Amino acid sequence: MAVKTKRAAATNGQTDVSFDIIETKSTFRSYPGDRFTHSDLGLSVADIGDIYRNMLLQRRFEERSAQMYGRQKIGGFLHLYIGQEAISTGSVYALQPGLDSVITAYRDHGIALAIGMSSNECMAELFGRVDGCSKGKGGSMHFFSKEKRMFGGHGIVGAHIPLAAGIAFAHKYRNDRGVVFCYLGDGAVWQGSFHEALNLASLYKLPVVYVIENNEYAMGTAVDRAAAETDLFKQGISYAMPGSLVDGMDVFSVCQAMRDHAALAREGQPSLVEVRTYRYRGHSMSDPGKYRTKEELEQKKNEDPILRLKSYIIENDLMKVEELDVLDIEVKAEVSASVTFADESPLSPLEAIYDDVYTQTDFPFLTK
Amino acid sequence: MAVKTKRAAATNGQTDVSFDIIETKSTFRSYPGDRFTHSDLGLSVADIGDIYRNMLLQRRFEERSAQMYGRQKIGGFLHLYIGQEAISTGSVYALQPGLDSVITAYRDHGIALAIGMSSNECMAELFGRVDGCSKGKGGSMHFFSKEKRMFGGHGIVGAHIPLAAGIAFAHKYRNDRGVVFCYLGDGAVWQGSFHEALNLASLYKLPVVYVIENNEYAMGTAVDRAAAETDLFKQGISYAMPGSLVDGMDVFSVCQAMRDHAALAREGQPSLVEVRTYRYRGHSMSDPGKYRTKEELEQKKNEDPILRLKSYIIENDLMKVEELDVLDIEVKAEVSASVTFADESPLSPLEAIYDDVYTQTDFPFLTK
Amino acid sequence: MAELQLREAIRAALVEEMDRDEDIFLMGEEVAEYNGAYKVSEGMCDRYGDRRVIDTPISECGFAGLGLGAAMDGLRPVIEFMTWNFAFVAFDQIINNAAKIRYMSGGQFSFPIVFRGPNGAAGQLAATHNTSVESIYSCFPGLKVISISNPDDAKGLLKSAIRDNDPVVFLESEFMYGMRGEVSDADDYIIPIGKARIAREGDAVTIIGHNKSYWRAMEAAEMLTSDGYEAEVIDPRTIRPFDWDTVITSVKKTNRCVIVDESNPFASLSSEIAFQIQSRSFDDLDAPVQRVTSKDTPAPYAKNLVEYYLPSAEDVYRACREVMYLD
Amino acid sequence: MAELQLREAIRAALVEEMDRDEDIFLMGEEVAEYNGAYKVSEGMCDRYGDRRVIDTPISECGFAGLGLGAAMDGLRPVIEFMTWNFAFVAFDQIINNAAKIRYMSGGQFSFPIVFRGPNGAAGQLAATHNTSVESIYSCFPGLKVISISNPDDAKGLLKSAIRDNDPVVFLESEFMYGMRGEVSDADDYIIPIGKARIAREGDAVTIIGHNKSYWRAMEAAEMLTSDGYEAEVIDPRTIRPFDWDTVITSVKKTNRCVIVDESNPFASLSSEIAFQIQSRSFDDLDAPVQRVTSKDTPAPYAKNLVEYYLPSAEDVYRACREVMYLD
Ligand SMILES: Cc1ncc(C[n+]2csc(CCOP(=O)(O)OP(=O)(O)O)c2C)c(N)n1
Ligand SMILES: Cc1ncc(C[n+]2csc(CCOP(=O)(O)OP(=O)(O)O)c2C)c(N)n1
Ligand SMILES: [Mg+2]
Ligand SMILES: [Mg+2]
Repeated sequence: MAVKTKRAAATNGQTDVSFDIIETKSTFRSYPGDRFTHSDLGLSVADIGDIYRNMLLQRRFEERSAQMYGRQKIGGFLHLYIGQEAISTGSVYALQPGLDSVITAYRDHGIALAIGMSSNECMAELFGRVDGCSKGKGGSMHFFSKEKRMFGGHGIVGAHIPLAAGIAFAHKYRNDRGVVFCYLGDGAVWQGSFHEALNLASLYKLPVVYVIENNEYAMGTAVDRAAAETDLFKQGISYAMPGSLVDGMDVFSVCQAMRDHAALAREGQPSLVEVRTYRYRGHSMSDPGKYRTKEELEQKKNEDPILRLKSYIIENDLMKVEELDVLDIEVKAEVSASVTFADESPLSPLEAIYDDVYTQTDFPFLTK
Repeated sequence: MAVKTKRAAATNGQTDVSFDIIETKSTFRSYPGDRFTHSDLGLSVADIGDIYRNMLLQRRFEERSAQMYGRQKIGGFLHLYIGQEAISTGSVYALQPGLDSVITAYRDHGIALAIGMSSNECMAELFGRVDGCSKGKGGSMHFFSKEKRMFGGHGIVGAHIPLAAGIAFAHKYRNDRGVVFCYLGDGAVWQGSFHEALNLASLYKLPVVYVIENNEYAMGTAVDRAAAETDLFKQGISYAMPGSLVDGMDVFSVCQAMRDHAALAREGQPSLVEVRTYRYRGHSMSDPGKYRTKEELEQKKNEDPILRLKSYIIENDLMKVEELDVLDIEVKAEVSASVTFADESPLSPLEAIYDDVYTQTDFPFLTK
Repeated sequence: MAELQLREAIRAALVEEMDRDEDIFLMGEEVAEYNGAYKVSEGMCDRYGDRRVIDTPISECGFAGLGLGAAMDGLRPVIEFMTWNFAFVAFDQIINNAAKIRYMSGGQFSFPIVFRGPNGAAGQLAATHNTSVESIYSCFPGLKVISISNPDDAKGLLKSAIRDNDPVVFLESEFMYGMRGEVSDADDYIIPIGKARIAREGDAVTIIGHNKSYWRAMEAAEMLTSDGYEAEVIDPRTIRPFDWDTVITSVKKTNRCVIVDESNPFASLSSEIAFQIQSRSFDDLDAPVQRVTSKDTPAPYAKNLVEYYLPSAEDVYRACREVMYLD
Repeated sequence: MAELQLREAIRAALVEEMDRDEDIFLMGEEVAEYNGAYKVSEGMCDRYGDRRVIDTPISECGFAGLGLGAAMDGLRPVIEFMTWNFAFVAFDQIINNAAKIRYMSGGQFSFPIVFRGPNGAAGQLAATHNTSVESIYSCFPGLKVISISNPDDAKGLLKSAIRDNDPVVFLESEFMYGMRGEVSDADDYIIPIGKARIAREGDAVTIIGHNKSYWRAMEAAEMLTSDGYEAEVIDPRTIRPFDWDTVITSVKKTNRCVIVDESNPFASLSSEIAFQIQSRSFDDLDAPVQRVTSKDTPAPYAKNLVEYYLPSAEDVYRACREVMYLD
C-alpha cells in the first residue's frame, strides 16, 4: 500500500497552521457475476453437472430438513443455507480434496454436503442418531468430518476464526502445502476473535483464506446497522491482507476467486474474501423475517444461484432440461433415502453420554 | 473513502480471465514535530511554563518512585512513562477540565499528573496508603480520580478500550458535549476489545478519541513483530474513522492534533490518533531491555520531549534558564514533599479489606 | 394480581424502571428493531426510541464494556446477552472490570449495571449453548447474582437489580419465558436482593432449587406428598449473596437436604451449599447433603441424551428418599 | 536427583518433550526472544528456532484459538499465558472450544494441548492480577486441571500433560518459579495425572493444599508437630480429575479435614472437597470440614492488606486446632 505525504493548509481555532496529508491507496479485486464462463475455469460439462447436482443436493436436503423440523424429527436450532449454495460448491471446487481444510459457523449443512459428507450422516445427525456425523452429539450446528477435513460446524459466533488460523498453522508446520478456507458471516466480523486471528494469520503468513459470507443480515441486523464500514473486504487493510469482493450468486465467480486466493495461500499469503450473497430463509426456523420487505426477498430470488446456473447450462446448450430433471430426481431420491436412513438409525444408549468427553476412556466423572 | 473500479487482465491456471480492480483511497493527517509554534496554538508564555512544569513533574515524580521502588517502599509492578510526557501534557492541554474524560492503561502516572491529580495522592497510592488516590487498593496500575474525570489506570491490556466507548456514550446520552481521550499502547491494538470498541464507537458516533501511544515496544516485542500492518493509524479504515499520525516527542504537535480530534469528537465523530513516541525505561522495573540496542536508546534520548521544549523556550527567548531552574526546584520540592506525605500517610486498617467491594455497606461476605 | 408470562414480567420491570429513571437504557443484540430474540423487549424500541433501546453488533466484549463505561459515569445500563453462553467472550469485562474496578478505585467508581439473559439448558442446542453460569459468576466478589424461577420474582427482583448500585448478573431462562404466573400489581413492587423464598413448608427434607430446578424441586415435593412426607422447598433466588440463614434454619428443622441445580457438579453452587450446611449445622444433619445436577459432561444434542443429561423430578425424588433413608 | 528451580524443572519437561516429539511447539507472549516473562523458556528459542518457539502479539483469544486449531489437526501445542489472569479474554476459546468440541464432534477431533502459566496470588498487583482460576476451569468437563507445588511434580506432571491427548490447564506460580527442589533424574520421569501425593503422614487431621497453599499446609503441620500432633498433608496435584480415594482414605483415618486454597471461597475447590467428604465419609467426620481461603473480596494492593488477604500458615494451624477441638 502506497503512502504519499503532502502539505495541506487547515484552520484551527487560533490561527492558520498546517499539518501534512498522508494518502494511502489499497487495491482489491472484484469478481462480478456473469464474468466467467465454465471454459474460462476449465470446467468440463461433467464438472458442470456435478456442480449443479451438488448445489441442488444442498437445497433439497435443507428443504427436507425444514419439513422434518416441522414434524419434530429435528430439534434445536436449524439454520438453512438456502440461497448461498454457490459459495459452498464454488469454493469446494477450488480446493484439493483430502489435503485442504474447511471450517465454518453453525450454518454448516451446505459446506458439509459440498465437501462430500454424505446426506445420510448429515440427516442422521439432525435426527440425533448414532450414525450422525457427530454421533448425534452435535446436531445441526456441529457437523464435523475428520475424514473430509471438515473442522466443523461452530455455534459461537466468531469462535472458529482463530481455529482456522491454527489449522493453517498446522499445514504450514507440516509443510504439506494444504490451505484452509474459513467461512464466517457478516455478523462475525465484529467479534474480537476476527481481529486477533487475522492479524496472527498475516503475521505468521499462514495458508488460510477467510471468506465472509455477507448475506446482508446477522439475524435481524442489516450489515449497515452493525458495521461502521460496510465494505467488509476493506478489513484486510488492517492486516496487510489482500482482499476481494465476489458475487456470491454466481458459482463461477466464487470458484475463480477462491482458486486465486487458494493459490495465494499456498504461497504463504493469507487473504480475505467478501462474498455477497443472500439467505432466502429466516435466520433459523423461528424467525419471521420482519426486518426485510417481501419485495427485497423476491428481487433477490431472481438471482438464485441454482436457477442462474440452470439458465447458463440451458443457454449454452451444455445439458438438456431432461438431463437436469434426472439430476433433480436423483437428488430427491438421495435426500429421501437419507431421511429413511436417519429414521432407522438407532438412538444412542444413555451411557454414551459419558463417551467422547475425553480421549482417556477411564476418566472418573463425578456421579453425584 | 472513494471506491473506483476498473477492468484488469490477469492470468489463472487455465486461461485469461479478468476480474476488476477496486481502488480505495484514504487520507490521514500527519502532525510532524517542529511544525507548530506556541503562538500557532495560541499559548501564552505562562501556558508554556505550565506545560514545561507539568512534563517535568511527571519526570521527577517517576524518577523518585523508581528510587522508592528500589527501597521497597513501593511494591508490585511499576511502569514508568518517562519519555512519553509530551503526550499526556499535550493532550490534556487540548481538553476541557472538569467536562472531558480520560482513561488509560497501567502506564498511568503521566496522565494522572497531567490531568491535575496531586503528587501527594499519587505517591501515597504507590506506597499503598489510605491517602492514596485509590486508598492503596489499586497501586501503580490503578490510579483513579472521579473528581478529575480520570477513569483509570487499567492493568488488563485492552480491557479499558470498551469502557472509553461507554464513557463517551454517557457524554452523548447526557448531551453535555464532553469528549473522552482513551490512551492505549501499540500492543493493545491486537486485543479483540480494540476492534469491537472502535466499531461500536463509530457506529454510534460517540465522542471519543482513541490515542495509540506507539512507543515501539510492547514489553520486549517491537511493533513489527506484533502487527501485520505497522502503520497503526490505518486501523481507522476498518471503522470509517478519521485518523492521524503525530510526533509524540513534540508537545505542540500533540496538542494541536488532539485539539483537532477533540473538535471532531465534539461534533460526534470518533477518531483514531497514532502518536509515535518512545519509552526510555524498561517495560517495568524488572525489564533489562535486551531487545533494543544502546544506540537506539541514545538516539531516541536526543528527542527527549522535555529537553526539546526547553530548547524551544530558550531559543525563542520565552523564559530564562534561571526561570526554568526555579521550576525544576519547585517540582523537586513537590515530589519530595509527596514522598514525605506518602510515608506519613497511615496504612489501611485490616478490616478495610471488606470496604469498597460493593456500594452496599452491609453486604454479607463469606467468612469461611 | 395479573397473570403474566415470564417475559412479560421482565418487560414490565424494565418499562416501569425506564419510565421512572431516564438514566436507564437497554442494550444488546436484536433488542430494538427485532423486539428481542426471545421477545422480552417487544415494543420497547417503539416506546423509548433508539436512544434508550439499542441494537448492537455481535460484539459482546465491546458492548458489555461499553455498558460498564457508561455505568462508571453514572448511567444505569441493562445489558442483554442473547444467552449467557455468549457472555464468555465478554468474561474479562465482567470479571476484571465489573467486579473489580470499584475496589481498585478505592470505591470512587461504581457500576449500577444489570447484565441479563437466559441461562442454562435450552434443549437440543448442544454443548456450547447449554452452560449454567451461576456458580462461575458467584465466585467473584464484586458481583451480585440473581436467578429467577417465576414471573413474580422476575419482576420484583429485576426492579431491585436495576436500582442496585452494584453490578448484577441476572439469570433468566429460554424455557421459562412463556411460563405464566401471577404477578403482584402492587405499586412499585420490589423484592429485596439476598432473600430466599420458602415456597413450601415441610419437615421431612429441605429441597433447594432455583430457576428451572426450582420446578423439579416442587415436582419432587409433590411426589413425596403422595408418599406422606412434606418437603420444605426453598428457592434461593439470589445466589450471591446467598441467604444462608433461611437454608440453615430449614435444615435444622428437617435434618436433611437435597440441592437441585442444572450446573455441572464440580465446584458449583451445590458444593458451596453443602459446605455451608455441614459447616453451620454439622450436628443437625442426619444424612449427607445430596445433590442432583446435570451430568458431569458437556450437554449433548440428541433428545434422549438431553433428557438423561438434565436433573429430573424423579432424580430429585429418589435423592430425597435416599437422604430420608426410605430406600 | 538434581536440584532445580521450579522454572528450570518446567523448562526441563518442555525440552525433553520437544526433543522427543517434533509436533510439540511453544507459543505465547515473550516466550521466544525475551526468553519468557518469567524466564521459564530461557534459551528455548535458541534451541528450537522460531518455528517451534513462537512469540505472539497480546492476543490471548487469538493465539489460544490458534493453538486449539493446530491441536485439532494433530499438533501438540503448549500455550503459555503470561499469567492466567490474562486468559479471561480467551475464556470462550477454552470453555467452548477446548472443552466441548471433542464432544460435539462425536469424538472425531481431540485436543492434545497444554495451556500453562502462573496462577493465583503474585503479590502487590491488585485485583485483576491475582485471580485463582483452578475452581473455574475445573467446573468444565472436557478439561483436565493440574496445579503444581514443587519442581519434581512440575516436571513429572508437565511431561504427562504434554503427552495427554486431552486439553490440560496447567497452573504454576510466579512466587514459586525461583523455588528450588530435588527433581528426579530418572529417564523419562512421568507422574500420572489424577494421583494425589501424601506429602506427610499423620492421624490427627488431614490438610489438603495445592500450589502455594501446599506450603502453608506443610508449615501448619510443623506447628502442630510442636504441639504433639501429626497432620496428614495431601497435595492433590491434579484438580480435575480429583483423586477422591486418597482424600477419603485419609479422612477416614483422621476424621477431620482442613482445606487450604488461595481461591476466593464461594463455589470453589474447597466447597467441592467438603461436599465429597461429607458425601463419602459422613459417618467418619468428627468435625465439620474447614477451609482457609483468600478473603471473599478482590485482592488489594497495599502490602498489609495483601498479607491479610491470603491464607497464612497461622490461619491453617488455627483451623486445624479448631477441627481437633483443641481451642
Ligand atoms: C458470541 C455469540 N453471540 C451471539 C450469538 C447468537 N447468534 C447466533 S447466529 C447470530 C447471527 C450471526 O450472523 P452472521 O454472522 O451474519 O451469520 P448468518 O446467520 O447470516 O449466516 C447470532 C447473533 C452466538 N451464537 N454467539
Ligand atoms: C490481556 C493481557 N495480556 C498480557 C498482559 C501482560 N502485559 C502487561 S503490559 C504488556 C505490554 C503492553 O504493551 P503496550 O500496549 O505497547 O503498552 P506499553 O507497555 O508500551 O505502554 C503485557 C504483555 C496483560 N496485562 N493483559
Ligand atoms: Mg449474515
Ligand atoms: Mg508499547
